[in-house]
Amino acid sequence: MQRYTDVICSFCGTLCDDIEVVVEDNKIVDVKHACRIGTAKFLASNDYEHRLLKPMVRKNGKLVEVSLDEAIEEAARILKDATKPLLYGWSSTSCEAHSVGVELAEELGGVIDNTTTVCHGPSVLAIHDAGYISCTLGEVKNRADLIIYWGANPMHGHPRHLSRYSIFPRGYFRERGQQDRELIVIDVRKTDTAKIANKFIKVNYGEDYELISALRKVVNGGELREESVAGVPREEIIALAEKMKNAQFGVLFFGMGLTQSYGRHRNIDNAINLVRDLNAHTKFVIMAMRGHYNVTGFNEVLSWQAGFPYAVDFGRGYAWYNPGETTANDVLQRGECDAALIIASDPVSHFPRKSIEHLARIPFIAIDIHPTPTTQLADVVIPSAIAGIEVEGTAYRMDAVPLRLRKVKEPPEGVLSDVEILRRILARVRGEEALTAKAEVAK
Amino acid sequence: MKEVVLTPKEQPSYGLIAECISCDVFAGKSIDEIKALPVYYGNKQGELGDFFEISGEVASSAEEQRIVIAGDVPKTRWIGKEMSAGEIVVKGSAEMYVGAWMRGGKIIVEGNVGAFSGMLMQGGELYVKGNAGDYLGCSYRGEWRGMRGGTIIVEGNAGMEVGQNLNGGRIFVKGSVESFAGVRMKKGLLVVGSATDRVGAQMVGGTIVVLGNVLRLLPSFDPAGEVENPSVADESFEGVFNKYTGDHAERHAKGVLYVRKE
Amino acid sequence: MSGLILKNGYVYDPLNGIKGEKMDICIENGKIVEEVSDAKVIDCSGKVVMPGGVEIHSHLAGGKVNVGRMLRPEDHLKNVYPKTKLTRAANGYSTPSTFLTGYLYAKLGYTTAFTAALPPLMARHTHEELHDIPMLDKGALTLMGNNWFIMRYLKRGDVELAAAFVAWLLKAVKGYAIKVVNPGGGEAWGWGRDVRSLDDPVPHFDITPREIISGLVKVNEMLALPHSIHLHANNLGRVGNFATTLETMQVPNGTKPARERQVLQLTHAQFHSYGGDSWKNFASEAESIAKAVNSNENVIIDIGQVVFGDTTTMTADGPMEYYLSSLTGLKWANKNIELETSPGVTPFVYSKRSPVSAVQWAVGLELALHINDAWKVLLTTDHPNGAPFFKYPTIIAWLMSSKYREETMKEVHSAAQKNTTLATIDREYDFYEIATITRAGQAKSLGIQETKGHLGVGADADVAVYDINPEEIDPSRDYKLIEEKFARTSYTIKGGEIVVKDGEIVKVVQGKTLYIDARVDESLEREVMRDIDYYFKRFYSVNLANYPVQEVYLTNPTPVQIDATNVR
Amino acid sequence: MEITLITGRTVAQGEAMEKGKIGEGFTKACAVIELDPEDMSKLGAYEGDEVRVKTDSGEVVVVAKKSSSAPHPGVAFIPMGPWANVIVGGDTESTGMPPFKGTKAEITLAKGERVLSAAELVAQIYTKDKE
Repeated sequence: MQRYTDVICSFCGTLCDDIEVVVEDNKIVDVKHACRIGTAKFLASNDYEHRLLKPMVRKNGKLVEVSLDEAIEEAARILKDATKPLLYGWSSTSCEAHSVGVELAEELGGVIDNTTTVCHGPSVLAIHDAGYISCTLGEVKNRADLIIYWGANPMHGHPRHLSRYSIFPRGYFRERGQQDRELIVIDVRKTDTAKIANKFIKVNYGEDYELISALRKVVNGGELREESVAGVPREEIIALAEKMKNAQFGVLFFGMGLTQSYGRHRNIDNAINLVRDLNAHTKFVIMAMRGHYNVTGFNEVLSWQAGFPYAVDFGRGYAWYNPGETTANDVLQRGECDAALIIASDPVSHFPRKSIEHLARIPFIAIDIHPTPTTQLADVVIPSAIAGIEVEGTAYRMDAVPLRLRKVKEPPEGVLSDVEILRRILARVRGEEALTAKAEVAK
Repeated sequence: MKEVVLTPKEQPSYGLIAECISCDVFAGKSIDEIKALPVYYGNKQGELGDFFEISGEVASSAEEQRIVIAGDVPKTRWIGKEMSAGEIVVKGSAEMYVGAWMRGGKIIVEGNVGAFSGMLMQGGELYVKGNAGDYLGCSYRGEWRGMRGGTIIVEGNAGMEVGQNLNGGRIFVKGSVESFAGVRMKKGLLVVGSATDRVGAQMVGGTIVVLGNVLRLLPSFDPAGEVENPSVADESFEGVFNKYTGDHAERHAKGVLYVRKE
Repeated sequence: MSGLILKNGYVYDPLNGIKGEKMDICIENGKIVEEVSDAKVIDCSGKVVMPGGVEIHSHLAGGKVNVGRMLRPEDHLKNVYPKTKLTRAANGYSTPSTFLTGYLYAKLGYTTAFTAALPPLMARHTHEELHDIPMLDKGALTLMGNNWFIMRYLKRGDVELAAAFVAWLLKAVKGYAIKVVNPGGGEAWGWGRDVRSLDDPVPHFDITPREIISGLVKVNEMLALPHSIHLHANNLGRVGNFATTLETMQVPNGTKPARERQVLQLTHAQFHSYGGDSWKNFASEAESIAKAVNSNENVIIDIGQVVFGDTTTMTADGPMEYYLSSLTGLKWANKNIELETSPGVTPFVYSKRSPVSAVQWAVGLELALHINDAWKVLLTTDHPNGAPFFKYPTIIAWLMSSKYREETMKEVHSAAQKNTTLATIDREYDFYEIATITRAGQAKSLGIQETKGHLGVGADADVAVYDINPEEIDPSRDYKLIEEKFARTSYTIKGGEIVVKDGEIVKVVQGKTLYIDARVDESLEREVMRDIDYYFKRFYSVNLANYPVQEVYLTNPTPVQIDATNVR
Repeated sequence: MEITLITGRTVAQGEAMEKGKIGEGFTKACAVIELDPEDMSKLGAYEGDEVRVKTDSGEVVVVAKKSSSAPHPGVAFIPMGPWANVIVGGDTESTGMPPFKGTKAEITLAKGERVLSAAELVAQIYTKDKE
C-alpha cells in the first residue's frame, strides 16, 4: 500500500493540490479531500472496463483493434494527407503534450485550437481589448471581503472553489473566514451557489451587458434614468455599485453564464472595464472560472510558442489567428478541414450539431482515456494514460499558477502518455523511423 | 483604365487566400505573371491561374488598373488587401477580409462580403451591393487603433460589431445591423438604416446616425434633446432626430448618437 | 566536436584589457583555449571580435511576458517568420515568441540572457518559457522586495533568517539573484495603494522601503551571492523621481561588497532620473544621477533606454502600470501574486512628437554619456519597456556618434533639446566601451565573469564576430553602418558551435540554466523551514510540497554552489 | 411552449462524465431538462416525464426535471452533453463561440418516448459516410 499526499486533482481549473491518494496493487483504493467529481475521476482510473485499452482503426466501417504501431502509422497518414487538418482538444492533458501538439500543428500546417474556443474564448477576446485585472487565488483568500460570482455556479462546476479560495477559508487579513466576507451571486437562475450567497441578484437572460453598463455608469458618477435595468431595480444597482466601491478588496469571478450567452466577449469586455473603473475607488480584481484543469495551460503554451492563445492556423508556415475564422467550430461549420486529431476532449458531445456533421464526414483520430461519443465516430482511436494520475506533467490553474502533476499509479499495460503518442505521430509525419514498437510506458 | 478579368473556376473548400488580387500587385505584370501569383489554401500554395481563368489588359500603374471577378467567389478571402489605387469589381459574392488594410482605390462587390471586410481600412472605398458579414470595417483583435480612413457603403444589411474600434473614415449601412454597431468607437462616422441593440457600446467619440429604428438603447446613453436635420462633417441627415451622448459607462465619453424620430 | 580558430580579427575583450588588437581566438570543447590543433579556421580579418553579449535585464520569459502576448495579438502580426527546416514559426514585436527571442538575441551576438523578474509562485512558468528559448544561457532574477517572509524577518531584525529564506527560495524556484521592485509598493498594491518615498510605511507590515533595501543588501552580502541586489527603485516613471533615486543610492552606504562588484545595481535608471514637478515641465535629471553614480563606489546602473515606437510595458511594479494605463487609457493587465509581488502590463507608444517621450529618449543616453566609467553603465532597454531588445544596434550607434544623436534630435520634440543636456555632450563611445557595456560589465555585475563576457583562456566559447573593420569605419560618421552591422553578426558562436552565420541561424542549440544553490547552517534552515511550513499551510493557495521547481524544467541545469554555512 | 434554452455544467454531469460516457449514469445525468415548476404545469409535465425539445437545429427527447433554481419562467436548462448539443445553434457570429446559452426552443410532451443513450443518439444523428 502506498499513500501519496499533495496530489493534484486533474479535473477542473481549481487544480486542488492537497489530495491524498492510497494505492494498492496499482489500484486507487482511497481518495481524500477531493470533491465528488475529482474522487470519481481518481477512482474511475481503476475501472479498466470503462477505459480505452487497445488502439483501434476503422476498417470497412467498423473500429477494429490493431497494434499501436499500426494506429500511429494510420494517424500519421491521415494527417499527412490532409490539406487542412484540425488539431483540437488539449485541455485535459499536460503542457508537455501541448508543446508537442504545437510542433505537430506547425509541421502539418494545420489549425490548432483547444476547448477555450467553447468556454472562455470570449474572455480571451475581451482581454485583447480590455486587459485583465486579476490576481492569484491566494490573494482572494487572504484579502477579499467582497466576492461576486457572475454567471458562474462553482457549487457545480468547481466544487471546492468556495472552500479553498473564496468564501470559506481563513486568510491573513480575513481571520474569521466567511464572517469577514460577503458573497453576491448574479445569475439568471437561483443556482446552488446563489442559495448560499448573502445576496442573489437575478438578471434577465441576455441582459447582463446592460446591467454592467448601468453599474459602470453609476460607479463613474453618472445617474441612472431607468427604473430598472435587466430586471434589477435602480436602487439595487446603486446599492451594488456602492458596495463594490466600498469593498477593501473585491473580486468578480465570472463563468460561462457571461461568455456563452448573448453578448459573449462584450459582456466580459464590459465587466473587465467595470473592474478597471472600480480601481479608481478601491482594489478590485476579476477572474475567469476556467473549466478544464489545464485549459489555461494550453493558452499559455500556445502564446509563448506561437504568440496567440488559441485558434491558430499554421497553414502558411507561421501563426495566423482570428477567432471567428480560425476557431474549431467555424472551421468545421464552413467545411474547411479535411482531417482532424482530437485529443483529451469530446467535441461530439459538446459541439453543436452543425459542427459535428462535418467532423463525422472527415477522417479523424481520437486520443482519449475512455470511450466517448467522439471515439465512437473516430477512424483511429488511441488509448492514453491519465495525466495527473498515471503520468507527470505541468498544468496551469485558473489563475495561471503552474503546478506539477503527480503520478500515483502505472497506466494500463501498453498504454502510453499523450506526449509519447504525439511524439510518435510527429516522428512518422516527418518520415522518421518508427520509434521502438515496444510500448515504452510513460514515465 | 485597363481591365483584367478573373473568371472563377472551382473554389477550394479550405478557403482561398488570394491577397494578390489587388491592382497594386497586378499593375506592370504580364498575364502569365498574374496567373503565376501565389495563392494559399490550407497548407498548400497554388497559383492564381489554378482558380481563375485570367485574361485582359494589364496597366502599368495601379491607378489605371481595373480587375473584374466575373462571378461568385464564396471561398476567396483577402481580395484587395492593402490596395492603394485602381478598381476591383466582384460580380458576385466574396468571402472574408475584402479590402482589409485598403489605402486607396475602389472595390465594388455586387453580391455579399464575408466577415472582417474593410478591416483596418485607411482610405479608398468599399462598396457592397448585397450584405456584409460581421465585423464590417473592424479593427484586428486587440488593436485599439481601428479603421482610420476611407468609406464603406453597404446597400443591404451587416452583422455584428460594424465599425468596431472605428478611428476615422465613414461607414454607411443602408439596411439593418446586428448588435454592437460602433462598439469602442473613437472617431469617424457610422450611419445605419436600423439597429437592434447595444449601438455605440463603449464608444468614447465619433458619431453614429440611425436612420430608422433602434430596438433598444443602452442605459448608459443620455438623451440630449432633438435635432432637426443634423449634419456631421459634410454629411447632413434629413428629419428630426433624438440626440444621445455616450457611452457614459466610459468616463469622459464624447460619442454622439442620433436616432431618427418615427 | 572539433576546434575553431577565429583568425586575425580585431578583438575587444575588456575583462582582459584587450582593445582591438589583431588576434586569433582558439576554441576547443566549448571553451577558449591557448591553442588548438585540429580546427576549422574562420577568417576574421577586417572584422570585430567580441565575447558573446550578456543581457542582465530583459523581460524574456514568464507569466508577465505571456500576459503581454495574450494582451496584444496585434503585436504578433509584426515580425512574422514562417517555420524553416531549422527554426520554428516565430512572431511578435515587443513580446516575441520564445523561439524568436532566442533567434533574435543570437543574431545580435548575444549568448547569455537573464530574465528580469521571476515571481516565485509562478517560477515554473518562467522556466517553461526559458526552456523554449534556444541559443542562450539563462538565469532568472527573483522578485523579493515585497515578499511577506522577508518583510517580516527584516522588520524583526532577523537578517540571518531572511538570508536563510533567500537561500531556500532561490533554490526552490531555481533563481539566480535578488530582484527588488518598488519595495513595499507591491504589497501596498494589494490594497490598491503604493508607497511614494523611502520612508512610507508598507500597510500592515510596518516596514519601510528603506529598511527593505538595506536589509536585502545585508542579506545579499551575507550570502555573498554572485550578483548584487538588483533594484527597481520606488517611484518609477514619476515626475521628479530623481530625488528618491538619489536617496536610494545612499541606502547601502558603508556596505562592503562580499565580492568584487557593486553592492547595488540600480536598474533601468532612465526611468528614475526625472525632474520637474508636472508633466508640463518634465525634465531630465540624468546629470545629477550620473554625478551620484560617478562618486559612489557601490552603485552601477543599467540604462533602460527608450527607442521611439510601439511597445509593451511590463513590470512587477503593479501600481506604476495602473498609473501609466490611466494616463494613456489603454488596456491594462494586472496580477497580484499572493505573498510575493504584483506585476502589471500595458502597451505604450513612445512618440517622437511627445515632449515626454523625447526627454525619456535623451535621459538614457545622457546617463550613459555622463557616467565616466563604462563599467558602471550597462546597456539595456529594460526589454520591452523602453524598446524591444533588438533595438540595441540603434542605441550603440547613438552612443558612438554625436552626429547621429543630433540627427535624431532634429526629428523629435524640442523638449529633448530644452529639457535635457544631451545636445551639449560630445562624448562618443568606442568599441572597447561598447564591449564593456554589452558584455564585460554585464558579466562582471552578474558575477559570471570567470566564464562569460571575455575571451581569455578558460572562458566559455561564446563569441560574436561583426563585419566591422574598425580601421575603415568611422562610427561617428558611419553610424548607419554601425546600426546595420551590430544587428546581424557574421558569426555567433555558442559553446564552441557556430549558431549564426551572416545574420542567419545555422544551428539551434540549448543553453544552460544557472541558479543559486546556497547552503546555510542546518539549524538556521530548520528554523526557517518551520516558518515556511506555517505560512504555506495558512496563507498560500498551493501546498509547500508543490511549490519548488523540479530540475526537469531547466535546460542543462547549472547550479552555482554557495557555502553560506557561516551565516548565523 | 417556447423557452430559452441554456446549457452548462452540473456536478452530476461532471461525475458521470468521469465515470465514462458509455454508461447509463451519463444518460441519467445529462438527458434531462430542468424546468421552472410553473412552466411544467403549463406544459402538463410531471417530474420524470419525457419531453421533446425542438430548435432550428434539431430535436431531442429528454426527461423533465423540476428546477431547484426556480423561479425562472421561460428559461430551461439541459446539462452539457450530446443531448443538449444536438439542438443548440451553431452560428458563432464570427467569435468562435457557438450560442450554448440562449437558443430558442419549443418543448412539447412526449410521454413514453424512449430517451436515447449517448451512443444511440450519436449513431442516429451522425453518419460516417466514407469509402
